[in-house]
Formats: sequence, C-alpha cells, structure tokens
Amino acid sequence: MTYAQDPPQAGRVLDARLHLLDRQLLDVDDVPITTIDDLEVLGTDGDPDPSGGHAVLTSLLTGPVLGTRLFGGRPPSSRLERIRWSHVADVGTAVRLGIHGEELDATWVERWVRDHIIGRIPGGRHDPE
Amino acid sequence: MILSDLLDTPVTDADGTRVGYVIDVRFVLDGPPDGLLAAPRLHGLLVSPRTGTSFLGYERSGVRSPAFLARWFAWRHRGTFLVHWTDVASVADGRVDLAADHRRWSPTLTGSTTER
Amino acid sequence: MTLVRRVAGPAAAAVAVASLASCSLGGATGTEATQPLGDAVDAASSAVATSQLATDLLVRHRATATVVDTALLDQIHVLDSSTFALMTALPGDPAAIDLRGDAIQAVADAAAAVADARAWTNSARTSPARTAGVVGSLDDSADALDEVSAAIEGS
Amino acid sequence: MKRLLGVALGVLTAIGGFLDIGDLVTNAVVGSRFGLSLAWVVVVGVVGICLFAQMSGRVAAVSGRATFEIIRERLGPRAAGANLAASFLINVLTLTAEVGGIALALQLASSVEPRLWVPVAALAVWFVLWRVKFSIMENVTGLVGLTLVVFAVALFKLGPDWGDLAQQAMTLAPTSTETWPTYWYYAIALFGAAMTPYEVFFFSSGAVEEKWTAKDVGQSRLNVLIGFPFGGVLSIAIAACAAVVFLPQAIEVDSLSQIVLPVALAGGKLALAVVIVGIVAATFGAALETSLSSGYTLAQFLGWSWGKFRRPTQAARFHLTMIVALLIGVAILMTSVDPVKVTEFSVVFSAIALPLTYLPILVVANDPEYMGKHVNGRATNALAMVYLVIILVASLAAIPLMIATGAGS
Repeated sequence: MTYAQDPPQAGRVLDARLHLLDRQLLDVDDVPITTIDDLEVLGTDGDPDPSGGHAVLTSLLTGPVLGTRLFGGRPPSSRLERIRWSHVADVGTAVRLGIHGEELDATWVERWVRDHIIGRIPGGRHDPE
Repeated sequence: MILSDLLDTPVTDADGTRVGYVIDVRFVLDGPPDGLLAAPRLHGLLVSPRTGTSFLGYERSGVRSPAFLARWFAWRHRGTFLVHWTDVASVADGRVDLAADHRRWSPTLTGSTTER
Repeated sequence: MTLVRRVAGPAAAAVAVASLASCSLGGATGTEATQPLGDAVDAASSAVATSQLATDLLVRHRATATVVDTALLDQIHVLDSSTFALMTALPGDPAAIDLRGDAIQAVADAAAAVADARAWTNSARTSPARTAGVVGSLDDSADALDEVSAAIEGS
Repeated sequence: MKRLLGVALGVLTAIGGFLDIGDLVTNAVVGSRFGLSLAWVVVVGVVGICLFAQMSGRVAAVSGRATFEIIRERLGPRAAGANLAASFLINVLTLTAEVGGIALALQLASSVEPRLWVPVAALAVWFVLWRVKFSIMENVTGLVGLTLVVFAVALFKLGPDWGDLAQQAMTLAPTSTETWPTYWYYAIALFGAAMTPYEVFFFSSGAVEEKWTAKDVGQSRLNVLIGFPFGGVLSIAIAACAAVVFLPQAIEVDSLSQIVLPVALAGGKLALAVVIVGIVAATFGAALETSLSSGYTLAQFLGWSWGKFRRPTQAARFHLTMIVALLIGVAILMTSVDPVKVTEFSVVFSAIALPLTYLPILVVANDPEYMGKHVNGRATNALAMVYLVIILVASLAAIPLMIATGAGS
C-alpha cells in the first residue's frame, strides 16, 4: 500500500517527535537551558482547542509537564512553563534561542541552586585551574 | 492544546473504525512571522496502524543503515500515513476522528528538513 | 577440590542480596549434606594459603608490613565467615555432624594462627624463633584443613 | 612534534585510564578461578568498547551532542527515563566501588581502616571536580595510572610456564572445580567490566568538554584503537598473575590485598609501592569519571547546563548532582559494605543496562542529519550489528545466570 507524495511545502517541514521534542534547547551563547519536554499548539485565533482549524505552534514547554509525559495526566494551563516560539532562532540537532537564558522564567531552578548552594561554596565562581 | 494530547492517541475514521495511532505531528514553517522564524503551522498527523513506539527517526528521514535495523523499523511501521490537519474532524476524549473524505498521504519527509 | 559449586535456585536470589551486605560465604543449606561444609573449608584453606604467602613475603622482605597486615586482616574476615557458615549448616547424618565438629575446630585453629601472624606482623619481628613459630602454625593449620577437606570429600 | 606529543599523551592516558576497580577485581577473581580460560572475553570486550567509544566520541565531536542527549532525543522520555534510572544507579554503584577502592588501596599503604579513608578520598575527588581543569585531571590520573604496567612486568618476572598459560587461554571451558553457569556468569562480568556504560558517557561528554570537532575524529580514533587494546593487555596480565600464583593453590580472591600479592612476589617492595600508586590513580581517575558521568547523564537528560569547562556556578545543578552522588557513595561505604562485592555487582549490572545506551548511539551514528559525511561505514556497521547481538544476549542472560549461580559463589 503506497500513498501519494505530499505536495512540496513552502517552508521547512518539522516532525515534532523527530525534530523538536526531547531536543536540547540552547541560548544565544550555546548555554543549555532545558530539554524540550512538550509543545503548545493554539488556533491562529488563540483557540486552545483548534480541531481541524488553522493551528500554530506557539510555545516550547518545560518543567512539570515532563512528569505528565512520563506518567500521564495533564497539568493545568496555568502551570505550564513556556518559552515562546518567537525566541527560537534555529532548529538543528539542538534548538537555539536568540536570547539569553537568564531572561527566561523557565531557568529559575538553575538560578536558585546557583544562588543558594553552589555559589556559596568557596571557589564556585572561578574558572577551574 | 499540548502535543501530549495528540501523541499516541487512537485515530478513528468517520465510521468509527480504528485506523491507528498518532505517532508524530508534522509542522511546516510557513505560518505568520513569529519572532525570528515563521510560526510552525500544524500541517498534519502521522498515523501508524500499529503501536505508538518510537521510530528512532528511521522511516521518514531516509536513513538506510544499518540495513537490518532500518528494515526492522520500516516493517514495524509499514502502512504509516500522513493526514492533513484540515482533514481532522475533531480531537476529544483522547481520540482523534478523521473527516469522512480525508485523504492519506505518504509519510516520507521531503528534502527541506536537513537544512542546518 | 572437586566440589561442585551449586546453589539451589530460589535460595540464590536471597544469597545474592545477602552477600551484597555481608559477604557471607555459601550460607544456603545445600541439598547434599556435606556441600556447605566443603565450601566453608575450602574458603578457610584459601585464607590460610593467602596468609602463608603474605607472611612468606614479609619474611623475605618482599612486602611491606602494612600490606601484609591488611592481607591478614582480610583473611581473618574470610575465616570468620567460614566459621559462621559451618556453625549454621545443618548436617543431616551423624557422620556429617562429626565432620562438622572437626571442620569448626580446624577453622578455629587456623583463625588463631592467622591472628597470631598478624600480631607478629605488627611487632619488631627480631626473633627468628618467633617467626618460625608463626610460619609453623600456619603450615599446621593448612595441613589440618586439608585433612578435614579430604575427609569431607571422602564421606 | 607538538602534534606527535599530543597523540602520545592521548594514547598513554587512554591506556592508564582504561583500568578501574572493576577491571582489577574481576580479572583477578577470574584469573584465580578460571585461569586464562576467559581471556577471550577481555578481547571481545575491548573490541566492543573501542567500537562503542569511537562511535559515541565521533557523534559528540561532529554533532556536539553528548550520549545522553541523544538517548533522550531518540528514545523519548519514558524509555530514556528508565535508562537514566538504571544508568544513574549503576553509576553511583560504580562510584561507590571506586571510592571504596581508593580507601582500600590507601589501607594497603597505611594499615589504617578503610572507613577512615572514605571521607578523605571523597573530599579529594570532589575538590578535583570543583577546581581542577578537565585536561589536567585526565592527563595526570591517566599517566599515573600507567604504573599498573607493573602487572605485566610482574608476570614476566614470575617466570610462568608460557605454554601452560597459552593452553589455558585456548581452553574455552571452566576448570574442573567450576561449572558452566559460573563460567558464563563471569564471562558477562568481565564483559561488563570492559564495556561499562559510564566510560561511554564520560568519553562522549569529554569530547564536548575538550571542544572536539570533526577534525579531532582521527586523533580520538587513534587514542581508542591503540590505548584500549593496551589496557586490555594489562587486564589479561592481572588475570594471568592471579592464574599463576593463586590458581594452583586454590586461593579464592575476594580482597584487594590479595590482588597485589603476586606483584610483591615478583618485584618486592618497590613493585608493591608502584602497584599501590597505580591502583590509587586508577580508582581515583575512575571515581572522577563516574562522578562526572552521574552529572552528565542527569544534566543531559533534563537539558541542564553541564561541563567542567564552565564555572561551577554556571552549571549549578550539574555540580550539585555530583556532590549528591558522592555523598550517596560515602553513605553506602559507611555501612561497612565490602567495596569488592559492590564492584562485582556493578560490573554485572553494567552489562545488563548496556543495550539501552548502545542502540541509540548506533542509530545516530548512521544519521546524516547529525553526522554529515562522518556516518558509520559498512565495516563499522557490520561489526556494530554483531555487537548489538552480543550485548543483547549478555544483557538478557545476566540475571538468570546471577540467580542460577548465586552471583558466582
């Protein structure tokens, strides 16, 4: 059983699992931010349930949403940690952002561990010798 | 909607017959401009008649070696097809229903994916 | 040493877990009455042979006292587990019970000999007579264990 | 000239860094019980680790993506999460064994109880992770670890009957006192000791740490293809020393203090001092590698910032993970568990977890999107498929054999 080839598209084709999900997200300086745990898709009119209509990928998701991919369930929309697609600069073997990770809400755990634990141990703020 | 709502959900046609599972979701970067890139438009669903197991990227990307593994994964996912999002009638209750006149396309990825 | 090392299937999983924590030696009760005895005596013989090798190296100034001390200490642990295995084994027939008594005695003597060798290791080691005594009692222990082992195999 | 020096340094550190507590213990135990009749497994294991390390190093150098990023990306969160749980557990187990190994080696030098050395050793490991540059750490432990060559020297000085050793190596069967299941159980243990997953995590992440590019693929291949086989020769030398000294006397090896006795027998106090230094370097180096690997695997799975090339504050969760892993290791050792036993289990569990790490690397090494023109060649793929089968069989057989033999007892 063979199917007809999909007509060529005007833009680049990305399969979510193959090219986006579970890929490393890097910031503009190539600092790892997170792994892409899930994606948010909304109707072009902002409709959260765009069955059949026009829909676009609006945000990359991270944080607690990983738990739902591991164990099932569904986090409430308010608890999603979003990184907006508008920050994405390039999709390759890793996904690159055009901004600094520090500016993102999603990096708060890393910042907390740095400020409260690792940064307080002597020598932690110096380059290794 | 988040992608987990779609991935691995069963797919039925207009008669209510199960035709497979969503194993991946295809986007095309031809939506309205959104920051540095175009917004990825939800183009369609990849439906495999068998399980929701991972492809490891084999069948669609044209990788053909090691030959044994490539053949095995191709065999596992024989009969996979692409349906356009516009042919999806509804997504609800962990189920995807296709429209009566939906058309099935080849799942193979074409050229433009490998640009870096 | 022609003993077959075999542990009954269901008990083995428990042994695998137990040995992680305590490095016990063949604590499972075997189907053949004398097998646990043989295993324990073999382990004791190995410990004594190691101790003989280590003390010999010290006598010949080929090893440092710290290494020999550690080696002897490790062997005391082995003998300890051997004793435990012998004491907890449940031999079926009267002959095996006698054999077990002999084995416990031989292992106890061996432990005393190794402990003495360790004391000697940590001393000045100037007296040749004392050295000969240490080496001699290790040799005697080795012989005694061999005898018990032969008796168990013959039973 | 400088390039040649670089090559030589790479090869030498690969040799010195090959051996760890798992190789030391497993080879000595096997040598004392089976002579050289399992030496062929070391050969199989070394070819396997060459293939595996070379593939993962090449993927990391060309794509910049380390092994666990690829595992997550290819297997998805569930299968990769299961793999992470298993790999992390084995890593911590191996780390525990290595820190225990340092303490045991220091006990040999000092007679001081190993439990007193454990916190000292762990603190030293942490300090190096915290402050010392990656390349210095690698080169120093690798070069000092080279002193384990003393096992090969000792073997020659013991003047064994070479014909007899060759005979043993050709006899692919257990000695008269052992059974077939035990033979195969130890075959898997040896295989796991040679092909530990942490080496692959470390090797691929190390390629990123040292900022390798496609240009360095040749050098990395050389390090692996020359360094690891020499490491394998040292493994066999350890087994042979045990086979020569312990097998005839029916001595069962179950402690590190026994493993060094043949060296003392052959070379006296000087050789003994050298071997203790070598064991400390090898276990210390491996403790660093396993700590780093526990950080690498978790950070790469979750996409955290990682790497020793960054300041600790710029890879905060990565450093925190390593600290926690070390603390767990210390806590386990403080229960007075025998590190040698921990080692024996860790190598078998390594063999069990191997397929989940191996398969994604094999797949990605063939993906031109990652690899460009550096994809696997036909010969590599043919060999890789043979090893896929070997690895699967070893993994599936390990637990039944462990139960059937009472973990080789």
